[in-house]
Amino acid sequence: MSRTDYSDFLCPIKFCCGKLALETLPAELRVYNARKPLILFSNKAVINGLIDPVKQAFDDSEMVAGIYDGVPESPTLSTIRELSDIYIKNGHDALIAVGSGSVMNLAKVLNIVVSGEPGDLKTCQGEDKITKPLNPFFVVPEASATGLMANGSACIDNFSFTSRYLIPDYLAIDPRIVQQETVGVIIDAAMRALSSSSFAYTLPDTDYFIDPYAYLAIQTICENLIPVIENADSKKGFKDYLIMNDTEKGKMALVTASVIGGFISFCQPAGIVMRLSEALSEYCQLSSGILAGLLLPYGLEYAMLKEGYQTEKLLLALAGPDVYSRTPENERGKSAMGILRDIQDKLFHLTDGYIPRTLAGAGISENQFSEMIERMSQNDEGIDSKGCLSILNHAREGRPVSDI
Amino acid sequence: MGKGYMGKVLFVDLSKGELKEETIPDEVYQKYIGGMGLAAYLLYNKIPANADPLGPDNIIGFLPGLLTGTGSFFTGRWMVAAKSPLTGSWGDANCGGSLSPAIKRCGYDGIFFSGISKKPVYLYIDHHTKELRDASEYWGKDAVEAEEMLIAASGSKKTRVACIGEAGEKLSLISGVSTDKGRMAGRSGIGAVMGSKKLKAIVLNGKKRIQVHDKAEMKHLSKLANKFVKFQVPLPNLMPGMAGILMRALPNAMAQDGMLYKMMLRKWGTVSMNQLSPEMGDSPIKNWMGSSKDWGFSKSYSTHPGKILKREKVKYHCYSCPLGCGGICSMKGKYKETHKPEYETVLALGGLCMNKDADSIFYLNEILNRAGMDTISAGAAAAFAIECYENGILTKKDTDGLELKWGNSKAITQLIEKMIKREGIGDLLADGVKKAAEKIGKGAEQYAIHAGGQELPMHDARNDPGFALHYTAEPTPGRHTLGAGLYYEMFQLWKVAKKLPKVLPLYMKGAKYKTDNEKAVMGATNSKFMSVVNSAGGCKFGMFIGAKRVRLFDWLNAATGWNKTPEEYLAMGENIQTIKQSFNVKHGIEPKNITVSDRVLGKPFQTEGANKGRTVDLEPVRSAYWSEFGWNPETGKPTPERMAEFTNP
Amino acid sequence: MYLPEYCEFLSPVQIASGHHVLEKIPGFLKALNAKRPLILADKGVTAAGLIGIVEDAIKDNVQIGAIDDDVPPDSDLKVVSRLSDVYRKNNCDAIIAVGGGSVLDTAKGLNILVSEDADNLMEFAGANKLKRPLKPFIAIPTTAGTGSELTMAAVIADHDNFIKILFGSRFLLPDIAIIDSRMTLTLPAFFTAATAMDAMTHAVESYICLQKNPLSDAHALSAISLISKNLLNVIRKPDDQEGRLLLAKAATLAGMAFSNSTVGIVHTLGHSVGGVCGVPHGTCMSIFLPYGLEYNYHLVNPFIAELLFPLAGPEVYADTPENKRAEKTIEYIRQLNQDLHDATGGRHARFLSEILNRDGEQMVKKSHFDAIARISIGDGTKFYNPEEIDYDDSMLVLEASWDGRPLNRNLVKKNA
Amino acid sequence: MAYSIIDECIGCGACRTLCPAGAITGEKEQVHVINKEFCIECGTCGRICANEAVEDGFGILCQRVKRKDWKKPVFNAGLCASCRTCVDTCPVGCISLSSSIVKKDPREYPFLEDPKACVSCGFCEADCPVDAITLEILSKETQAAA
Repeated sequence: MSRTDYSDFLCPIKFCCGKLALETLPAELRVYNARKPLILFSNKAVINGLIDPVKQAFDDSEMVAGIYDGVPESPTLSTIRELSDIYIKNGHDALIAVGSGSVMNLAKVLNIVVSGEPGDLKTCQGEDKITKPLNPFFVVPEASATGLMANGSACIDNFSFTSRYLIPDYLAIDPRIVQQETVGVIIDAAMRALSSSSFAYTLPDTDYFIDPYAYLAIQTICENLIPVIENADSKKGFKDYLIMNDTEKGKMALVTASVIGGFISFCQPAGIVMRLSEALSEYCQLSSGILAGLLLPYGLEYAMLKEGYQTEKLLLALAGPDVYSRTPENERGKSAMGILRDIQDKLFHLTDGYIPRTLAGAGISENQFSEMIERMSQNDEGIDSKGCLSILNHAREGRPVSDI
Repeated sequence: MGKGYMGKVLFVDLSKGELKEETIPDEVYQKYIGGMGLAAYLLYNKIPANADPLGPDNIIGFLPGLLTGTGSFFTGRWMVAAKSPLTGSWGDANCGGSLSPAIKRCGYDGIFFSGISKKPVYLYIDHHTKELRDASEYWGKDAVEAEEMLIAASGSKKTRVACIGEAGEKLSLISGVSTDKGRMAGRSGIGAVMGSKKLKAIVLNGKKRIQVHDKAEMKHLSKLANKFVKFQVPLPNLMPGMAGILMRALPNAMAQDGMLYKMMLRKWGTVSMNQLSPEMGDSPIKNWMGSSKDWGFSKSYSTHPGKILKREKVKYHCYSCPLGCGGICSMKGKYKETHKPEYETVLALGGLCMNKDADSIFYLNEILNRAGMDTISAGAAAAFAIECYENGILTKKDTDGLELKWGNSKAITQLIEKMIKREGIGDLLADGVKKAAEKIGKGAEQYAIHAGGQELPMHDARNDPGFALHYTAEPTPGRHTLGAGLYYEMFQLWKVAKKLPKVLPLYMKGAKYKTDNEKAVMGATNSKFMSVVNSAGGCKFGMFIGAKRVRLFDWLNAATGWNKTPEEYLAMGENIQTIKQSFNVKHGIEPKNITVSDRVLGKPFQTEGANKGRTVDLEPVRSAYWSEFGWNPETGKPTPERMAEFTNP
Repeated sequence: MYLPEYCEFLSPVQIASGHHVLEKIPGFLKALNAKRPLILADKGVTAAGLIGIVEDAIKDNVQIGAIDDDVPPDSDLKVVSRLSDVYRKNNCDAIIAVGGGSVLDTAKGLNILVSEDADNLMEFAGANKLKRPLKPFIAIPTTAGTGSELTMAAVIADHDNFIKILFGSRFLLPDIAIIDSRMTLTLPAFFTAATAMDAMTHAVESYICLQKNPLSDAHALSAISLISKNLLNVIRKPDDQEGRLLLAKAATLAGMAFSNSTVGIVHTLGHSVGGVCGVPHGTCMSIFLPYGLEYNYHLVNPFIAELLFPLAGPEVYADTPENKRAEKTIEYIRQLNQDLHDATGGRHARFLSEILNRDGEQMVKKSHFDAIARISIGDGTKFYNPEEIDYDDSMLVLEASWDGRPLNRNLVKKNA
Repeated sequence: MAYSIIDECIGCGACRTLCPAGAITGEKEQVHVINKEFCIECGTCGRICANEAVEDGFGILCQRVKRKDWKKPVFNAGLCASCRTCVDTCPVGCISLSSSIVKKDPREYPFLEDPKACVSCGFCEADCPVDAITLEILSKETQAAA
């Protein structure tokens, strides 16, 4: 039974992006017969002015909403206890997480507790231990949200949970919340999404149901990442959210893409690039998303040679049907990799060298590579350490992988 | 996330001595709420059709309300239900005190007893154990004494007890269940059912927590209700009596706002009616044949509210009640204190028998509470005996030498003491006026004032025809707690549920006697609402404050997380009424045969007193009332399909 | 990429696709904690032996509550209430619907009755009347085209007073859609062509209509390329399992696309022709598809041009200059209809006059045009079509599609 | 969700004697066990345990609080509706009613009859329908006077 034989796919998220996305929250809650949501903000939300638009959206809907704007940077179990006490005492029946990834992560764990009982923290730990759907869980991400909120995993203190019931029911992307964000964070989120989507899109045996999501994520990132970064510092007064210029639209698109990327990273086992970049990020100050972007072309070339990943297909998503049709069939793979490296170059110039062109710029020595790969293979035997080493070396020299 | 209810009931088989828990699915609560509704649903299915009320097949249940212990006010009532030995129909009795939360803290929404125990037992439940224990040393003790001994034996002053006295043990059909040293669940003769099962008491001391859906909302609603309860204006002691005279004199009537009655309850309790009711014609006098003329201001003066208040040592609040209409009064003689007698007791032992002696009323109130006998039925039986004696049907020989004359308080006291001990004439009267009249014969039936066997309470239908409707059309006949014209005015349900008829602020008294369909709609709404109130553990006096001020439906939604509208709750009330009537049909009761004597309906009308010239045309309103529930207007029976809905698979 | 000011996308149905997926149903039922499913189908499905396959696949580790295949071609209120008694008598706790649009719509209506414990379906007519998830419901489509296993709507007819009642709610969606190639393996060539073109229309129209959104577009492009690559081979080699599976997946992708971005004039006219003359839905779709593109040409031709790539592939796309691509797309679709016409021995009609019923009579006559045009004005899909449609517009398109000549585009009133 | 005792327990038995629900069992110097079914989550064991060997329902270690710092109920008679909810909900029964709290008012109001027995669980404060009760560290004399 080959891979194409059986595939199982579910995307429970309802996407809603655009102007007045916040105003749809009350109506969407009513679909779930929820009448009293608890809205969580990070403790920095007040400064970023995230609270007023949300409050205003609920005031017009005569639906009572509880607001909690004190989620600390790295929440602990006692935050969960305090919040579950508020949730239960006030009879809340839905959770809305607004803003950064840490708020989303906390909300997921809180939802396990309030939909069941505190004891579930112990029994639902680990892989797919949650048996029934939880209370409604909505997310309103800001640009810095790494898209991981769309995957079905969460962790707090030393508890970690993975289940499809943790995936949010509703995703509202509203320009008033996406707003401004530092360039580094946007790139990190975009490149992480680009690598998870690229690997999913070029699978040796196509998963036709993930394809559209991956295609859209790759296409969005390629079209919007560079333009958004180019005029990211045009701090246009973000008062009038009804008339969105291209940058704001671009930012919204990027956030959508990063969420889709996060969701895809949940459906597909993490590709070799993702695992390498996670490990690498401990050795240098670059974030794992940026490192993933760096390694992506080399990882794909290696995967194409080793497992027959369809890299030529990637050109369609990266450059669109025109370029794809005009490029001869046998060069499509190479030119796709060229585009990826070209993006890396542009980022190098735009961030004045903060993002290096190649892995050499990340300042990691060679023996650190082997030590890292050694450590990785301990806790995960499936690692093809020879392949990893070759990818890292090629990435360091900026030389395309041509043989294994 | 809590739901307000515990989700479990306990079944005790007294023949086998086995205890078995049964979980109740959420759908049942969403249909029958709890308390009376849950009892009706379970007992309709579990008591076989021809069960002897005093036999092993009858099942008696003790149930808290759904809202008990959830942080709502006025919801501390508990319900005892069974097939009634007195009326042979659905029987239930309602009481306050602090037993209701105790049942819930044992983890149950109801404790049910079937079978018959060989020797006297009582059920003991605490946080760790639940078992039947030998009660032979308590059998024979009066209810207050037994309660004190059982609490002492349990070793914790937090233990709550409900028990029967001598009357229940001697299977008197007008006996009830006592708690908190004298709060009585007196009607339907439920005490006799406990006595027949050799069940002396239930002794509870659980510690489980009661969880609700939205605690903040519960507190918000309770604070709102408390604001209205605390609003009080100074009231002089004779004001109620004067108001009564004025109401009798005026040709028109004012729609009552419950706040006025609330203020009277807060100051005096129900005894505030002791002069008001007789003066305006609400109280039946001299076994229903007298009038306000025979029991004037001077005769009722000895029990006017101020007099009772002077004896009151301390106010008494039932569990979760901010109003506190009860009280503990001091007394001379053998017993030093008693629960403040209620208006019903003072009139049943006073005006009904023309007995002016307040001390005898206090003394009788205490011995009846200790015996576990219903004070209303006892007073009615005494009045019945006096009238029989007056008309020569009972001679001195029959009454073991007692001079049963109107107002002879010494003879009345001794008669009631004999009833408690079932001695001589007492044994004859201890099963209620209907059974007594059947035994005596010689035309005594005309003096036995009851509905379906249940002695009528102290509210005269000739003054408020609503009472006649609810005495005869309800599945539990002869009750003043389910509805009346006055109750509809005070509930003010039209302020929360649309499409309900509104009441004019001022209307001619004659309008009360018209038999238009609106009366039936109001009556049906009262019954539906009270079915919901009795299922939620609610107290009628709290509901009188007004539906917009004491928000029972909002409390129910906040406690359970449901989102039902008032209309949906009234529909659930209709459902509960229908299952009680189905119970009656299943047990062979003919609703159309439940009537009251013509004397109560003013046929012929009285020639003097407040209700002069008043007659009540009952039939048209009653059949319209029945069709409001979709029952057959002639027979008052629900359709077989409707009844089939209640049989659980 | 086209990014509108505001857009929504939702398709929360678990898709289990492959060649041997039916065997996994017991596992899915256990996950939904259901034990006694009611299997629903129609006469055609049992005749094709599909029920037998489903039954064998699950009967040894699932207790089948009941099997009922008495579902008429278009679902009916009375049938739904009859089925609710069957469901309750056999105390089933889940529904498995095997069949096309009408079986799935019937199953959705049935699920409302049994989950809400109601007996009058009318209480739930309209949009968003349902307040909570319904009982477990697994859909097994047997036509690779209608995509109704992914729509949040169900249309149930009330034959007594000749009206169609619409039910709309996300809770009508099945929990799981099973795409098993065996279900369409034996679908005859003529039906395969018609249902595949139905799916193609869903994808194409969702790409050009008013609620166009990025995710629907991505799904539409995948669907179109899958259909155009595989349809003709499957018609020529019906037992090609891989091809059947890809066509079925394409139909599901098209369903995901159009249930979020809705369809336009092709469906407006298609529904009316189906209603008036009883022509199968797929046939109407394939005939009106080119006309729909021509009718909206002046407003959406850049999007039509983009469709050439998934339709014709990179070579044709590269050879056709940019300003000619839109025409080429329309021409390509006409050519596809022509090839299907030849491959099915003439049964696949290219234009209205060619539609024949089983015994060879013409099903659509010019005399029907007036009724068709009047009904089409009342069809809901009209509002999502880029260009407005009125009585004369419908007549214009009907006239053109009578004998297959291309629509004269400058006759189209341009007022949107 | 019930509390639980972890291995750091040295079996001193303080929690066993104080637990109002009698839910804790164990021998001297043995690790004690909380019976999930009886635990009413009053937190007493967490407050009294000297070496913090008790976890609450969330798996968070409870902090020890010296008994003299245990917060106990203070009743505001002005707000109180004398509805007896606190008397009923108190797991140790240390709240009683008295009619001599408010002068010339025959109504009974709650008071802390037995301060030493109070385990500072806060049920009275949580359950009071009109928020008339607040938990505070009682000063020496109020503790003695009650």
